[in-house]
Order: sequence, then C-alpha cells, then structure tokens
Amino acid sequence: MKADKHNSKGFWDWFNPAGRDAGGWAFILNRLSALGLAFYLYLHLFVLGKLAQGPDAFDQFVAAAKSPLYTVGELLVIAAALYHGLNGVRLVLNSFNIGVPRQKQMFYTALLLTVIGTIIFAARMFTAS
Amino acid sequence: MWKITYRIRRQKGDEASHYDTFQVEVDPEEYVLDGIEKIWAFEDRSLTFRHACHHSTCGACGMRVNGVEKLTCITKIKDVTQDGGTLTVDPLRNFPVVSDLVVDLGPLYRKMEAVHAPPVHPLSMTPWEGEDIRPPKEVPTPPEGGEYIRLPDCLECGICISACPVAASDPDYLGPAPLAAIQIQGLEGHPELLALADSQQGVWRCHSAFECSAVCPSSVDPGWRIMDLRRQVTARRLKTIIG
Amino acid sequence: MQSTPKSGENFWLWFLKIASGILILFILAIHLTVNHFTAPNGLLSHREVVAYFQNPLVLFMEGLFLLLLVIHSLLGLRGIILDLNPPESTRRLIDIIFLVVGTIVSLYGWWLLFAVRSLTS
Amino acid sequence: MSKPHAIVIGAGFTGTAIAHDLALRGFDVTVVERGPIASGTSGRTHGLLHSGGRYAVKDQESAIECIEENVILRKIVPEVIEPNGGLFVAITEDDLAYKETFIKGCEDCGIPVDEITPQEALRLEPNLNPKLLAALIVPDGTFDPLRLALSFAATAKKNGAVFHLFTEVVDMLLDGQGNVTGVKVWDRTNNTRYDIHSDIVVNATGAWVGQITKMAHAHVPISPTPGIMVAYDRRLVNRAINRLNRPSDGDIVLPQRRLAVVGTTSFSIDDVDYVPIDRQQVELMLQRGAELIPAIRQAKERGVYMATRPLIGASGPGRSISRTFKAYDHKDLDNVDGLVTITGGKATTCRAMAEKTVDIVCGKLGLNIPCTTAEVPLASYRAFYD
Repeated sequence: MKADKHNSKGFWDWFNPAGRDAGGWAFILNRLSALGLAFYLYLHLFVLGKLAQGPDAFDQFVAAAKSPLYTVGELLVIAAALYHGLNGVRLVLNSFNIGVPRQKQMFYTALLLTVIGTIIFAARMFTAS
Repeated sequence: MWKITYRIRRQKGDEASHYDTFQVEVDPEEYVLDGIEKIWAFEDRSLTFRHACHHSTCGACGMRVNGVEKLTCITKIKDVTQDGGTLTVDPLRNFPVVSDLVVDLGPLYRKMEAVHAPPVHPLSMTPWEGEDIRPPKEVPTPPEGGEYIRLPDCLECGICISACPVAASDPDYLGPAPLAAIQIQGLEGHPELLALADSQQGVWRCHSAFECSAVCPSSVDPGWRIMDLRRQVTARRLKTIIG
Repeated sequence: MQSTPKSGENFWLWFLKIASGILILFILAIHLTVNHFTAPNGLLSHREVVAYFQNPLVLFMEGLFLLLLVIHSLLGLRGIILDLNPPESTRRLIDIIFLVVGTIVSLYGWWLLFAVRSLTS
Repeated sequence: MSKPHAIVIGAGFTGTAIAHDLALRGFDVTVVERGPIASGTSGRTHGLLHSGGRYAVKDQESAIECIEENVILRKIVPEVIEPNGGLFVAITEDDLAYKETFIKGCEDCGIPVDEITPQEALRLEPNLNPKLLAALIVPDGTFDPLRLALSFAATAKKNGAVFHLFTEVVDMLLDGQGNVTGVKVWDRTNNTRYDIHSDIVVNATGAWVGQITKMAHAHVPISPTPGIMVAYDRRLVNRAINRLNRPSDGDIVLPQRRLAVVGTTSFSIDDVDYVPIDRQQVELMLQRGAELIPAIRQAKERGVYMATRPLIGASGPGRSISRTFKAYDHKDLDNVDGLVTITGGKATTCRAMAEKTVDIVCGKLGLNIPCTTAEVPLASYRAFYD
C-alpha cells in the first residue's frame, strides 16, 4: 500500500482555484499580490536610481510614465498593495485568534475595500492633470 | 431512481491517469460511496477505493467529489448532482496515489503519531470548537468512578491535508490535523509539542487559507486551532522577553 | 516524518514579518498621503523630490520604510520558497543570499536618499 | 524445518487477528485481501463491544465467548475502545417482565450486571427516554471498527506478516489430489496476476467464505444475513444503550465520536457484494431508536449502511441462529487438505476465533505452539502504515 509520488502539482496547486472556498481565494490573491509587489519594489528602487543621475534623467522618466499604460500598471500596484495590506490586517488578527469564525466576512470586507480604494485612486489619477 | 454519470479518475501502477465514465442508476438518497461500490460490484471489478465504516467514523473514504474533498460515505448523491448529471470523483490530493482512488495515508498517520495525538481521551477533554461549542459543564461519570472515555473527533481521514495549499508543495509541513491535535492536547507540560508547533514545519507555515476547516467532515476546525496555537506560542514567546 | 522539529522558521522571524507588515501599513498611509494628496500633483519633478528630502523627518521615515519593505519582502519570499520544501542546504544558501541582497539593497537605498538630498540645485 | 507459510484470505477482524496469531506463533504469513482493510462486514459493524448480555438468555455459548473476549480486548487494544459500559433499559411492562430472566442469564454466563434506579440512569444518560422503568448496567463498550482491524494488522506486520491489499483470490492452486497448495491472485492496484504457494490457506472471508470454498470444491454452511445501521449527527449517549428484551430490530443505540448509531435489522439476501438500502428500514431505526432515546428525532441522519453477518448454518430466521463461530478443516468436511475456513462469530470474539483457527492449523501441521494473543498488547493502529 505504499507509493511515493505525491499527488499534487506542487507550486501550481497554490494557484489552483478548483474546489477552493473563500479562504482559498484569499490565499491565492495574497500570494499573487505578494509576488507582484516584491517584483515592483525592486523595480521601483532601480528606477529611483535615476534620481541620483540628476534632474534630466528623472524628469524624462516621469514624462514617459504619464502614458496610460504606466497608469494602469501603477493602478495594479495600488490594488495589489491595498489587498495585500487589508488582507494582511485580517491575517494578523486571525493569527492572534481574533475573528477566525468570521474570516470569510473579513476577506469579503478586505476585497470590497480594495475595490473601492482602487476606484477612488483610478478616478483621481485619470482626472488629474 | 436517477440515472447519473460517474467520471472516475483511474491510475494503475506507473501509467498516466485518465477518467473512466460509468452510467449508473442510483437512488438520490444514496451516498456517493454507495454508487462507487455499485460500479465496482456490477461494472468494473478493477476499480479500487478505500472504505470501511460507511458512516463517518473511520475516515477511510475521503475523495474529491467535483473537485471538493468529501467523505463519500456521508455525501448524499442528491446534494452533489441532479438526475442526468455527472459526478467527478478524484483521489485526495497531496498524498501518493496507490491506485485509482486509493491514496497512501501513511504520511498523515506518521505525523499524528509524532504529535502523540491521543487515540482515545476523557470526555472532558472533548475539544471545544470555534466560539460555538464549549466542553460539557457537568461531565457525567460512570458509577465505577473515573470518566467516560471517547474516541476523538478527528478521523485522520486526510481531507484537510488534501485541501491545504501549503501541503500541496511541502509534504513535510505538519498540516492541519496534526497541528489541531497539538492544540487539543495543549502546550502546557508538552515542551516537545511546543518545539514542533514553533518550527519550520509548524504553525508559521500555515498561510491561513482555512480550506482545512471548510472541508473537515468532523467539525475539528483545524484552521481555528492553528490560529489558536499561534496565539498560544506568541503569548509564550513574548512572555520570555517581558520576563 | 522526522519527529525532531526543523529549525529555520520560528516565532521570531514570523513576528518580524507581521510587525514589519503593520509598520509598512502605517508608513504607507503617510507616504501615499504625502505623495498624492499633500503635494498638489504628487512629487512629479526632480526638484520637488529633492525639496521633499530636505526634511530630516522625511529622510528618516523613507529610510525606515525602505528597510521594512526589504525585510518584509525577503521574509515573504523566503516563506514562499520554504513552501516548496527545499533541502536544508538550499535553504541555508537562500538565507545567505537574502541576507546579502537585503543588506546591499538597504545600503543602496540609503545612499540614494542622501545622494538625492545633496542634489540641491 | 523452515518456517511454515500460511496464506490468510481476508483482512477483516478475523483475518487480521489470524495473521497476528500466526505471526506470533512463528509462521510466515501472507494476507491477501481484495479490498482495503476491513472493507466488508468488519468495517460496517455496529461497533458494540459485547458484554454478552445481548445473548445471555437465548445463546449462552456466544454470551460466554463475548464476556471473555471483552475483558481481553480491553486489555490488549485499549486505544480503539470506549470502555464506558452499557445500559439495558426497560421502557414497557413487557421489557420489565424480561428483567429477571435477563439477570439470571447474565449470572449464568458470568457477566457482571447491576441494577440502578431510573433516576441514576437519567443522570448518567440525560437523553434516555424519561419513562424508563428499569435499567441494568453491564460491561459493554464500543470500538472503532477500522482501527481494531488495523491494530491486529499492524502488530502482525511488525512480526513479519505481509499484506497484499486490493488483491483478489481468483482461484485455488490444487495438487493432483484436489488439495489446496496456494492461491492465484489478481492484484488490482497494478492489474497483475500471480500465484502464491503455501503450506496452508486460511479462508477468513466471513460472509464471502462460500466464494472461496467453491474454488476448492469444498463447502461450508452459512447464511449471509444483513442488517441496517443508521448514524445520527449528535453524540446523544456515552454508553451502549440496549433495549431490555429479546434481541429485535433497532434495539441498540451506540455512541461513535460525535455520532449516535442505531441498529439493526436482520434479513436474507442473494448478492453479498452489494446490499441496497431499504428506506423503510431507515424509518424503522428512527422509530425504534427514538423509543430509547427520544432526542434522535431532533438529530439529523448522517449515514446509512448495511453490514452482512456471516451466520453459521443453513438459512433460517436470522435472529434464531447462534452468533457463535466455527472453524472447519476441509480435510474432515470435504476431504480437501490444505484449507481451513473460519466464519460466524462477532467482532468481539475475533481474537478467540483466530486462536481456535490457528490451533487447527498448528494441529494439521503437527506443531505444538501455544497461543499468546490474550496477553500480547497490540501495536498502534497507526503503525500499519509505517
């Protein structure tokens, strides 16, 4: 009755939504936003290096960053950060055993606030300038 | 009687897995396991599946029904499909597949042993769950004295491990049922359990997907217990710096 | 199943991740407010950024922010890698790499802060 | 002489207990089982660790076996047993009239029995029918079916027994004289077929013994007699609750983890492999169970299952056939050597059944090795997966 092949796809199963309940989706989104934000953080630091190269390099970059594509990307970062932060609050509370029986409602709340926050930012960014 | 289709994942030896379909006539009041047994009895004798008690006290018949982990012996057919519908049955995830729907639960049993999960315990130790059920206030005692002994709620069915995304990539993670067994015993006076809980394969590896609690057929609520264990470890560790 | 617990992640590292996460949320709130609300159109020109960094409080806040982000992101990535159950030796290697990367990135970030600050035109 | 090799067919209670006994007595043991452990009648048993009280009036042979084995199992495998005792409860005047006969029967069989007041009974079991007229305490218990079989199997395995699960016996290997020398099996996990040779084959397939003996051109008289059990989703009692009367349908309510299980019935069938559920019997269990424990009506049905008892003897009304067991040497029965069949009995008596069977096996092979299973504590059921 022994077998050794683990019946899972490992890494890919983190993001497999099959048969997942709300908490599973919270986890999937949390992990995706984590990977995205980590990538953004290091990219951001690299870009800010242009600050040290003097005003011209930086101002050129800012001008380029006014394109809608950059705005959408920036919005994505904001949405990811909002979700990761709000869900993080939920996870911290849960980790101290606060509100675990209501973890689903807390997830829905985090999601709702993320959507609202993203819409507000989107409105500001697209109407600005 | 309903006519439904069972779509069952098959795998023998090292061959690649595939699905076989079987049309069966079932009573919708019957359970998913009854239909599988019927297929074995009348359609395909080579089908292998685990089962024993047929009423959710042994934990042998955990499978995935339409993608979700279920004890098939207590899952009514009418609750997961309709007349003319299809039922997809897969083996549990995150365990090695022996054959067809049979997985090797050995890794789980070894972990339960490593955390000394008690196979029977006094009634007063009956775990309270979430915020709903507290232990009975007055525990009736048999006339011989002592206390009633009962089997624990956890069936060691592996369903929580199958649903856990962390267990999907890390077979060494203790996982929901063993961590719940630590919580039920308590950390007081069990330094070895504290060490296991507060380790790389312990409570910190949980990423709070709460899938274990969503699928647990026996109200163990492992997700809640892991969070409670975190709170306990946190309190202990913070106390050490405060003095 | 080994009955002896694996070392490598325990309460303190987890606590550091949680604590850095919470602090990031606080600073992020200030950061966003300053960047998108106080400054009329955000800090969009080089001149504005340099002016912004003249405030020592800002310098301290942004420096701390950077450190916390590096800690939180590397601990998070490390947790994700641990979920892949790497062998002990790989894990140690990753610990060293992350320590080095974290240090370099933090130093570079701080250097950048001071470099920008000194670029008064 | 090298170690004798025995094949045990079936990994239910009897098969695993025989494997354990054989391994302790120094045999090379191979167990072949067509499904997983305890997937037939054993897994689907009610889970009542009999004190013998149930049979103390009409079937004293079984009653005495039960009380002896009850004591032994509590000692050797405590980790799968809820040792909480049992109550025999009188609800009607007819029940009450049965009391003295029952006490007399228990005393004859050496079953400790104590009367307690209805008030005391209600303190112990608050969900009992408050109209009860009398209550007797006996040393019943409940056990976890799968884990009882696993414990025997784990211990056998530790002592060298080899288990081939999902491996079905498709034919007997016979010598020129029609004697059994081994089995032909089909391993369903990888679809392979092969032969296993042995000095002796033990047929421990319970209600299915007929399928095996047929392959050896031998026979045993047995009546497969199923009964229904219904599990409800609340642990309404902590001890085994029996109706104080002659055994009948739905007269036992047992605790199992978070559940209460009511059983059972008794009827005849043709196909042992698949016994459909009869909703009328489910209704009957609810009705009869609620006479003992009215709160069952507020609980929800959680599972319904059928188990097929292997009763010894030709067909007859199920309740009238003895619950005792019998081991047959087919040399005596059909002049077929090399095959021993064990059937009948109760889960509670599985160790004694194994002892008796292995005694016969040893006798046939001219060995004189005493049985020690009554003293040897079993390994943890979890060790089966080591």
